[in-house]
Amino acid sequence: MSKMPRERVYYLYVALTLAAANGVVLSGNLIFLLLFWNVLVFSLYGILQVGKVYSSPAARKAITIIGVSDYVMMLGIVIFLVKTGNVNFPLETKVLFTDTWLVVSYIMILCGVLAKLGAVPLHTWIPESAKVVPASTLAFIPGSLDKLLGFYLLMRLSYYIFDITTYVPVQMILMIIGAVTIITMAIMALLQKDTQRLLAFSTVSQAGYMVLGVGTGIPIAIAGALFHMLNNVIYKSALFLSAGSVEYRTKTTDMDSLGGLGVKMPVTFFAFVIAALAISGVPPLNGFYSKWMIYQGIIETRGATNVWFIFLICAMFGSILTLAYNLKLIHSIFLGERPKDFNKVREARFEMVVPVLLLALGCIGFGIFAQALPLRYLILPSLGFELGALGFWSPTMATLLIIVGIVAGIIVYWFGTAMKPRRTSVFVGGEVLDGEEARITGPNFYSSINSVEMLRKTYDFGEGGAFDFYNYLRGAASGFAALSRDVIDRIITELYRVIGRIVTMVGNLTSLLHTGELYNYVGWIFLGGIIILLILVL
Amino acid sequence: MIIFLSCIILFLIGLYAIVTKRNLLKIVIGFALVEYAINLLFALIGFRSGMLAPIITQVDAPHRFVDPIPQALVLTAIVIALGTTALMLTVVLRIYNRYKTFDIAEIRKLKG
Amino acid sequence: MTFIPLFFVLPLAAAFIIPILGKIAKSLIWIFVTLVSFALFVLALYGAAVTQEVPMIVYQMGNWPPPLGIVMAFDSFSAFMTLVISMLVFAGSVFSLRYISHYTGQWKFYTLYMLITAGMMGIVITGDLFNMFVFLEIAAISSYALVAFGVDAEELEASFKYMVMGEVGGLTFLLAIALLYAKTSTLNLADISNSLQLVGHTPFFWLVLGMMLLAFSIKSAFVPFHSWLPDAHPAAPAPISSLLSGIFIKVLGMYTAARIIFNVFGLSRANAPALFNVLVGIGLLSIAFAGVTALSQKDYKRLLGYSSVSQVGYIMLGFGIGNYYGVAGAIFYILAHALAKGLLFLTSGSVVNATGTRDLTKLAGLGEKMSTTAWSFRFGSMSLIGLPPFVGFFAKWLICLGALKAGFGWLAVVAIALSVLTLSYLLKIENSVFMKKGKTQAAKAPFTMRIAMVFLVVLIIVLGIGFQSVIEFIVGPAANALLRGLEYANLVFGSAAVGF
Amino acid sequence: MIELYLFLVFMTVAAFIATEIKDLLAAVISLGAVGFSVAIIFILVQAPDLAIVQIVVEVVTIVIFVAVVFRTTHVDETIGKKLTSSHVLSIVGFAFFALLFFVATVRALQELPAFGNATMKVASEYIRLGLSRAGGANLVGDVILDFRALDTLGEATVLFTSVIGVIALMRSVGRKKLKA
Amino acid sequence: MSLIVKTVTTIMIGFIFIYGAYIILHGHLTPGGGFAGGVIIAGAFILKILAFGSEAIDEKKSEMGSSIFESVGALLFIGVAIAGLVLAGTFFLNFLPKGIPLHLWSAGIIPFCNIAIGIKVGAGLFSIFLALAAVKYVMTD
Repeated sequence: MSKMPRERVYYLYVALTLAAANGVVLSGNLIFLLLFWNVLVFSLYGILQVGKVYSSPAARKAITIIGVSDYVMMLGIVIFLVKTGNVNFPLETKVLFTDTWLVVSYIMILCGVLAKLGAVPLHTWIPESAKVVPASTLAFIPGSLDKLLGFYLLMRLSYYIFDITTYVPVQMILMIIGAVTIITMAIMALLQKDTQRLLAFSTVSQAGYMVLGVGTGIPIAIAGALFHMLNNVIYKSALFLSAGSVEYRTKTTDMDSLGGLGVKMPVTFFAFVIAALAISGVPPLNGFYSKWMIYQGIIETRGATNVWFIFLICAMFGSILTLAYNLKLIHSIFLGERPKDFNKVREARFEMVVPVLLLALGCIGFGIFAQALPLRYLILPSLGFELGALGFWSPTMATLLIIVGIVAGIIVYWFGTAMKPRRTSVFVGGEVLDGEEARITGPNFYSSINSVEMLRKTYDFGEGGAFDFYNYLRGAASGFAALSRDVIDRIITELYRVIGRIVTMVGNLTSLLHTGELYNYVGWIFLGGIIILLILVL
Repeated sequence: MIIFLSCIILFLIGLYAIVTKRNLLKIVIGFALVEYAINLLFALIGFRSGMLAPIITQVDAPHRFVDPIPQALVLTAIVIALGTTALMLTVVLRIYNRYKTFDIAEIRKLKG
Repeated sequence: MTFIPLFFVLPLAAAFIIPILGKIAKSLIWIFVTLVSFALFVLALYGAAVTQEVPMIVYQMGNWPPPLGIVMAFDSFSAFMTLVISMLVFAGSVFSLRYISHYTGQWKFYTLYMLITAGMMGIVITGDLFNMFVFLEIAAISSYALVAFGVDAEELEASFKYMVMGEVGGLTFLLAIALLYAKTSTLNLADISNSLQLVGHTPFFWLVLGMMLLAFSIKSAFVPFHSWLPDAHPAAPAPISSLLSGIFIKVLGMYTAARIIFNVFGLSRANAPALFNVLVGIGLLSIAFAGVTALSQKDYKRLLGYSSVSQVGYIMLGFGIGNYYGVAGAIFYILAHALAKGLLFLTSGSVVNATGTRDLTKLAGLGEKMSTTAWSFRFGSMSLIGLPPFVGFFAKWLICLGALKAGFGWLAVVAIALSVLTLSYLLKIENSVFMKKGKTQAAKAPFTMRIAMVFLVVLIIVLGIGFQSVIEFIVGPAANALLRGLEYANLVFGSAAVGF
Repeated sequence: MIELYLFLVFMTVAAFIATEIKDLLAAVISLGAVGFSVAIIFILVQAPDLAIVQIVVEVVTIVIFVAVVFRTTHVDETIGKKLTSSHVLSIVGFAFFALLFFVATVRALQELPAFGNATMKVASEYIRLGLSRAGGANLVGDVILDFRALDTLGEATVLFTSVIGVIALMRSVGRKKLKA
Repeated sequence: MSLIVKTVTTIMIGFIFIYGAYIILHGHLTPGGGFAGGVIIAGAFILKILAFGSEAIDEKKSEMGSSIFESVGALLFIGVAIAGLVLAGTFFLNFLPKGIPLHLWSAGIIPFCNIAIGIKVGAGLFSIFLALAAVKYVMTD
């Protein structure tokens, strides 16, 4: 951080963000919440401004998307206020969707929430900013804090103010958004070539699980979503920070040029692997447990909807995709051939390693003791309801089994030669090629997806910004701007200039009245006296 | 009432001097006149026909005095007037020293 | 409650001692004055604490009960005013150490400084009409002398004009006292209030009120009574400008007017709508006229002087609205404007001290060289404009709330729209003095000056953030003390010892 | 009380002369005439304390006035100079104000007790208690130094203030030369 | 000024002074008081300056003396008030015994107040006059 420009301003904004986030969580009233919510927009803008490279466009994009959705949200709150006459949180009775306007208001407020969470289609600011801001910022803002706040408001909105379990269409909307977010963003992540960008898409993809979980309306899934959010904070921070450590040592985030750092940075490697496995939902780590709860919730919705299995498939498939892109990450950063430039790379600095390691240990701990610790002490008390059954999974038992398996695997591995990349000389046309050139880099893992016609097109569209509403918005806005610049703006400018000139002229005139002649001044006093006497006495 | 009005007239004469006169000294004189007018009004207000000055000469005699309060107030007011007049004259003197004139119309470096 | 007379006895005694001290140990004077100001500050805090529990403390001078002797009637409004006065007096005395070292005759300055303090303190705690006049004259005469303290041509001229107009006001007040005495035959405010109830709203009643209003309008410089202020306030040394603009005009004009209208004459919007409409009109006129005039100024301090005229308009607006929120807003505005304008004048002093000029066209690029001054200026002007976390915002907000509650929606809109004027003239200073690139020679402000400015900045921020407590403990009770109206008399007589 | 009216008229005329006469010394002396007639009126309305103070203060005031006139100029050069239009305007404004004020006062004064019938609400208490509780035979002295002693402190302070002010303003140089 | 004026002044000053003192001391019994007496005493000094010119006195010393006297007078007055506070509990309390009515020794603190005011006013007015008399230095800058 120390080399970042405007470091002091950065911390100012961080403090402001934290303050506003506390304000959001502590306010007991939608209006106050909105106030702090808007402060967050500005502090986010400020934080994103402090980038690695020129980051203003990304920041502008973020503030536009979030800002616009905030205005939508504000409108929603106004509608809510008008319809119910109450904006305080602990409503005595929950609001039912009895009125179309209430549904509209719910969806409008949802817009703000989704933009914060980064769910499709309001997610585009996150990968955009991933290009330009440091890893720690990413880990802090879109990675954890915004998820937290978005999820908080989503929960408040869906179960404390409204009750979405009483109205299936809203539930469906949430679930569809969740499922679509999971799948599309995981695919996008799969095809990235930049670690930070990949992780950013991954973040968005994970948000889909939360939305999906909340959308089911089943207690266990909601608890799962909450747990997933907590887990997401842990492992996504670990991933971002270890990616940051790598960047700190190698000065690059491009996966093509990375590789083979596992030996050089063993602790980071370890933490990264743990976190990656956790996010992919490999038992017994925490990600698995929360996803498991969400799956269970989806299964339980089978009474309400006929298409529950689609969501289940989406969720599971998303999980597989997650594993896939994480393998790609692990391979491209830590395994494989090491470029020569990185032979002198050392383990990251102590103070960078420790938090990452702690977070990784957190992944393990929250996974193994999921029922005993986080669920019991954090999740369930905060939700305030009992879970019927905690599923068929006993993490502790499973862990023991898995450890046995792992030990067996290690023993096998130990005797093998897997520790080092196997080196064979590459012959092409009789010439021995340099290893460097023939190196297989991670990003090409899934390049075959690109060759599937439909998927490739989709991806191209995605990269080209076809799913990015911001672009459409900006197009419309710039059209309107052109109009307003030529017509409205000119009128206003002229008006402003004329008014300014008139005021200045009046000012000069009144200033001329102060002639410096005493008798004039005293005369004014008597003028005032005349007025007072006329009004009061006569 | 006519007696009271004469004080008001004196008051207005003082104000008239303050507004219309361009000579600094005349303005100060105007203030002195205004102060006299008010002091006089005070003294006249406290008067009771046929009563004596409020100074006790015999302990047991019936107390038939004019109102002592306005007199006390006028004493204070006179001193205050003296203080203001002295300060004002000092400023007038210094202004003459700086501007070499008593004409208020020429003493107008401050304007706008 | 023996601490009440200390409010003016302390500065008076200090003023009497300083001439002797000035001949023995010159270097001690500043420390002495600062200590006394700080003691006043502590005393005012104590007074504010005491008035939380007792609505009114009556101190009988010489143990004579109210209508006979002079009483000090110390209620929440007085406590509030003493607090604001002592804040500015303390800041000014700290500030003046290095500033006044450019002048000759420093002990005279400090003597007058203590006298003006004593006068203001006396005005706000006295419960006697004539005594109020006497203290008013003490404060006024010392301010005349202080305005001309530099004895340059402009300063003497400003002082003379100020003196002429101020004395017209003072003597009108005295004439009103005389007439009032003739009718009620008493001088105690509470007693007068009782007697006036028997008089009713007759021509006499309105004449006396009109004369007092004329006097106080001159003292607090509303348009069109304002013309002395832009001359006099800039002419004074900066700590004095800060004191004069910050609190002096409010004590001599606002406090007295509010006290007499609400508590003595017992008027409210309900029984005298015409009067309150006049107040609103005067307020609006002041805001607009002086605000516009300030835009065309080229002198740092003169611009601030016009700004003061404009800002007192808001206070009058609040009083004129006349409901709880309006009055509380006006009182809060007294505090906000005192802190902000005091601070702004101190920054002007700092700039003058460093550069020797206050011509806006000659000053440039001081933002980097004098960062404390520049930031103090920014905080002060943000508060004055009315940006949210600072005191100024909450004051304006209360006034607008009052206007809305009283059914004058347009008034709130106009009041807010007119803050654009404040913004533009303060930006003018900001642009030309602190932002513009330039090569004006300047050194950093001396330590004591920075301390004084930072003290006020901290107050602006802290009181702004803690506005709820300020309203609850200081401003609200003060507003209630005014809106109590004629209950004032009962309280004074009730709190005094009956019989003797 | 014919002499009272006489002095009132004399006073008014003297006041008018003081404002209008061209010779400043004469104006100051006319002012003195007003002051002394005020002092005599004080005696007529049974206020000997005031008369004494008025006379001595008048002497001092006139001495100060004369000192100023001697050190500056004897002639009021501004008399007879052409008035600017703004000055005329303010005079007209003042005339209107004076008229209004006069009318208002005439209406208001009718509510006051007539001359010679002071109400004396608090004052009668002073007269009753003065000798026994305050101790002074001079009731005015009792009032200013016991019942309303704070006023006297204030008055002394006003004088002190103006003395300090005069001394402060008579400094020949206000500012020290700035060190270059 | 002529010799006659000077001689008469020299004789009169003492009488004026005594008269002023009388007025001050009998302020609680007869018309007059601290203020009037103080002005008369100041008048004695002023008369001397008028008759002999301002060279007759050491201005620096007189100015210093008069301003110290003024402060002392004011402090005496406020001291009497504070004495009431300290000794009897109320500011400006007339705490001394009242003595026999209509005699010199009566009226508690009032004579002391008169004396304090007399000192203060006499010194104060004298310093005003001195300052104005010093105007010739000022005018020559």
